[in-house]
Amino acid sequence: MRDWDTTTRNRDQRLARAAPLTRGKVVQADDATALLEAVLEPGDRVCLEGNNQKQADFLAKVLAGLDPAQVHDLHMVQSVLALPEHLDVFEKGIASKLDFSFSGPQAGRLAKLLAGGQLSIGAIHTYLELFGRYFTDLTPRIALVAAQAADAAGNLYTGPNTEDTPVIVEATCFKRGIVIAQVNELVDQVPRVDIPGGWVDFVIQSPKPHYIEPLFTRDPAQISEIQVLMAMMVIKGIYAEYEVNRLNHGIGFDTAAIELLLPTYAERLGLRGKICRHWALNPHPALIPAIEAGFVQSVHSFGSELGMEDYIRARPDVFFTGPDGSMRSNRALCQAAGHYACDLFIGSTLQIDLTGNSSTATLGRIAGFGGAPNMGADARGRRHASPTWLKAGREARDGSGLTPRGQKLVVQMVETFREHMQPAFVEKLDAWELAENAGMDLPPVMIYGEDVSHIVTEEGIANLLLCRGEEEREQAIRGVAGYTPVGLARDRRAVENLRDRGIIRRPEDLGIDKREATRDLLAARTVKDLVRASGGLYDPPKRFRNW
Amino acid sequence: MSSYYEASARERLLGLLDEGSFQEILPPSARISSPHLRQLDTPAAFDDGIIVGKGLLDGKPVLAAAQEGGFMGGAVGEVHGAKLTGLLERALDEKPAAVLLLVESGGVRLHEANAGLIAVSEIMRAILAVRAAGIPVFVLDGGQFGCFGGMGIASRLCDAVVMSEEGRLGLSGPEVIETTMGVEEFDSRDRALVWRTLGGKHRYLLGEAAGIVPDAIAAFRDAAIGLLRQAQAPDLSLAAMQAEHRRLANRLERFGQCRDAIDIWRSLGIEEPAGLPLLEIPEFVARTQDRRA
Amino acid sequence: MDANHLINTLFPQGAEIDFDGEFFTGTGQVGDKIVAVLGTQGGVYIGVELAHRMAGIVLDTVRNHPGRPILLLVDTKGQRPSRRDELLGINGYMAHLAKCLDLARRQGHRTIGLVWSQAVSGGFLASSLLADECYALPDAEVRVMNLPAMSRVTKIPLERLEALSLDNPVFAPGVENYRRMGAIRDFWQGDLAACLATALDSPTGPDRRRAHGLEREGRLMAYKVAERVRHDPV
Amino acid sequence: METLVFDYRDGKPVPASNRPPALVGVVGSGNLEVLVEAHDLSGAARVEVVTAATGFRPIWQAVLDDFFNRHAPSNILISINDVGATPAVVSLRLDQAMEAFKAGGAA
Repeated sequence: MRDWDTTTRNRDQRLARAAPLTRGKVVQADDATALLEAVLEPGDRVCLEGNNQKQADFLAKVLAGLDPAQVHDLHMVQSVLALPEHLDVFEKGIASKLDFSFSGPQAGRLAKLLAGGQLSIGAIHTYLELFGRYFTDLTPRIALVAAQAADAAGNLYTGPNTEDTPVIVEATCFKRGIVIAQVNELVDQVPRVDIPGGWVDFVIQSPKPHYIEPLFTRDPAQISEIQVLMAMMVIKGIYAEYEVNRLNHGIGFDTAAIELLLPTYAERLGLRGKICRHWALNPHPALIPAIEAGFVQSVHSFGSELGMEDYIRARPDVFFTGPDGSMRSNRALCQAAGHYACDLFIGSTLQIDLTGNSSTATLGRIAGFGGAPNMGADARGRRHASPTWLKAGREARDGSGLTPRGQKLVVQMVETFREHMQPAFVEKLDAWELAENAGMDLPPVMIYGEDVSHIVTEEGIANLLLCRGEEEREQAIRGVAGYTPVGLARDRRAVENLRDRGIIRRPEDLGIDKREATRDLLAARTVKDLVRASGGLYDPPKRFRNW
Repeated sequence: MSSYYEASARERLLGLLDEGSFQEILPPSARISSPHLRQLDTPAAFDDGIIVGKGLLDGKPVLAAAQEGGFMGGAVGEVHGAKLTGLLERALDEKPAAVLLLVESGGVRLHEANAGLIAVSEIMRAILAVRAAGIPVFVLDGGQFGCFGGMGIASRLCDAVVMSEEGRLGLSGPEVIETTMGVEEFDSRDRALVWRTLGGKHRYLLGEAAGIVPDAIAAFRDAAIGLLRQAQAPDLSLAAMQAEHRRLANRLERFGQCRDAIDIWRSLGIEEPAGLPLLEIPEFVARTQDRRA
Repeated sequence: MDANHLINTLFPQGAEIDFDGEFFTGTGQVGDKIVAVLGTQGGVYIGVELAHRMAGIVLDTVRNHPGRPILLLVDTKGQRPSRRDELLGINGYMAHLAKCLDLARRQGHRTIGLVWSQAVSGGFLASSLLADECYALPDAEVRVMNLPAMSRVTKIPLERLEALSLDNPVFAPGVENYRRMGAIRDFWQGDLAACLATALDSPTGPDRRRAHGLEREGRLMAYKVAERVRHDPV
Repeated sequence: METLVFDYRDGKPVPASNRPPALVGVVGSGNLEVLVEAHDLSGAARVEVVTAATGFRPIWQAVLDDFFNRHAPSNILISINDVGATPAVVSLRLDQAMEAFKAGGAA
């Protein structure tokens, strides 16, 4: 007769091996190595919680310190590679296969390890795809997660950075895997239960609180007058015209400038209450002035942001907070909101080609995707309508005879040249060469041109929705590509024609006086201004202070 | 309100002096720039990063100089230093009501390190000569790069230093200390630590800065006018030096064991010292009244 | 040369010097003159305590021995790079030392600096460079920063700096560079006692270093630029 | 470092050719200083660029062509010290410098 509970019995064997190390669910930090040795088996699929911000750093160190003779050929399935230990496990021969989403800080080293044959990559996913695979064919056997606090029963309080924890634990626990949590503190009663104790097998108090990266703090002092100009164009030429109310912003200085112009420039245009009311967004400190000015009605977040805790607690009408007052931020749900519920995504990129494909890939680095491709893609499964979505859909289909439907606004916002005179517009993305060097199936395109609705540069806005045909689209892109080789190679007459038709719009076409584009227009020019705007509730990390 | 911190040296100077009164000496069009930078394939500036000239403050004639931190961190090279020394010596001839130094400098410019070091020494001698001639020299320090190295010493040779909280004043910059002594000695990325060690508020409480103002050109102007109205002939007598000597001895005795600025503020008897960095300037001044070293 | 040997050589008629670790002070006899001596050895870092102590010696000399010449024999690798010194306002202590030396000068004390071992950056600024004149032994070292460190900070290739420094005195370490640029009045060699006696008898005046830098073709701009700023009509 | 010189003819005279020079910008990373001076060039205009970023002459040419299409000044010398500013920043500074020059020199 076929055995239907091999995973359960295997789980029981692992737990039995670990039993001597624990009374109840609590394991001492000193026994963490022994615990992992007891529960891990070669070839296991392991999820080591690596988020954008919160890191299971203690468990990462312990895992990376294991003896590869005992534990080897692990298959790591985790969304972010942030810490050196996330790659040490491959270098030491503890793990050999990897499925992931984003590897920003470790991208260069990852490329080297791959080239050296020290790991194989299953696939590079977006967050939602990887989470989806947790529930299909990449379910973790062992999950190593991080939380703020636990009680003796194993109930976890994640703290405001909930991030991936619920998804990882749910996938692991309900497929008879083992969940181990590192926590900053053991308490009698957790402030709220983010993960029920019944889903957690072991908790370890880590010697140091887990590391959190302040990833979404942009110092307004570094916003340039060019970025102010571009933000003015976005507000007047896109947000106002499409009445954008449900949106997601990227994390760059360009979009921070938009956030900081809402209480000043957008207010002057009479747009309060008309745009930017609902956000899928990490709690950006740069959004504080807009919240205080009454622009923002709700913000749901992928994760929290260091220093924003007290401010969030004091603004429960805006943020999603628990009965304890702190934020809950579930990345999977916010990604779903970003993809399906938002009418607009706007973000920056490194390179855009002539069809509007954009990529942040650079040679020698395998950085992955994170969530941007899901945010920055038309949700073709969407059915509910909104004025923004309908208008974009009309513009894209008008006169084409296609079945009417709506479309998401996907805006790419770039200066034509980056630092060191690197052009943002190119004939061919570096992604092609990277794909070839790294043996990828496809070039790592972040946002496909067919999804892009607008490109904004300091030279103007190109509305790709209105373009008819490849030729027109190419000239529209060249027409805002400034003095880059791509821009200089424009057909001047075609571009002027596009301008006459409103497909390309310069600042002056939008009624924007460039001389007005100064930093004085920013609602906050320093991090301290943000603290002031928050009424002293925002407590920025020390690296962002100059007081 | 126009930020002093964000403004260029030229904007600061024009905003500080009475409107329309500033006359520049050796302006950019004179093209007196550094020959040494060119030789090292490094871009030069037409004014070598310092603007010098004369103007009026509160209707009184002053000589003024402003260092541009955006150009090589305001560092002193041969020409830059000679312009400042020349201006100070001009004061000996013109006898203005005061000399104003809008400092912003990382110290000596390494590309011309020897010329820069000697130039700072000449600036120091010239400052003391001007003061000995009865002309006060006032320093304003609120730029992004702070005031370090030789200019940090030179600033303290003057009659008074006015700072904003954002301004910094010291000798070795945090990056230099971190590089030579290690990150345990001074973590230059810990900006809160950097500012409470070197920033305007601590300098004010320590008595290194005579005044502290909010970050606005107008606030610096008001402070400079205040100094000018109350100005007395500089006192460089033995008695004055002995008084300063006792004051500095006292500082070593009282605070020599302190590990952090907050310890010093606590020993000054200031309540909730850890909260000082968050206070706006008027509130800060009120809270620390009569508590300064 | 160590400090003892130096003092014996400078003061064959005798000197009374108290050594306290790296710091020393006392007097020496030159002809019929008594000279106050103030110095350090071992290439010390100058921190707040040392700067304060040196300033105290200068003040004592001014108060108790009007007109007595002061000889600075400071051997320093620069200001002490520490958080504590910055916390206490080391630049203020350095400035105080400078002001005291300037006071002595104005009160008629000859002040003479002799770089006999090494002089670096801020330590040099607040001591010997503030004297009426600064002299050096030919094998002494003067610098702001060595070339490898300078190359790292400025991102200019070391080979480039080394090549340029062969005939350009403007940035490379070296006592001869400082002589050419006017900061070192002269080298003392041979009979150091005679050198000291001559220096003590030479006339003093305003800061002439720029003029010397021009004459010696080490600093071609400083003199002219300062003169123009001082005298150009506006 | 590279020095580039551009000459333009057929500009319009800028009123009152004895205006004081105007300077805007700072010689810092990603930035530049632009000095505008009245200069008798027999009706021509000249731009002298010293730049730390080498190999961008065609881009300078295009940026300056557009600038002259906008302003068409004559008898003017424009001197630039550049530390790798992007064309957007260069165009902005050029416009600011012309404005300051026409306003009488103050930056």
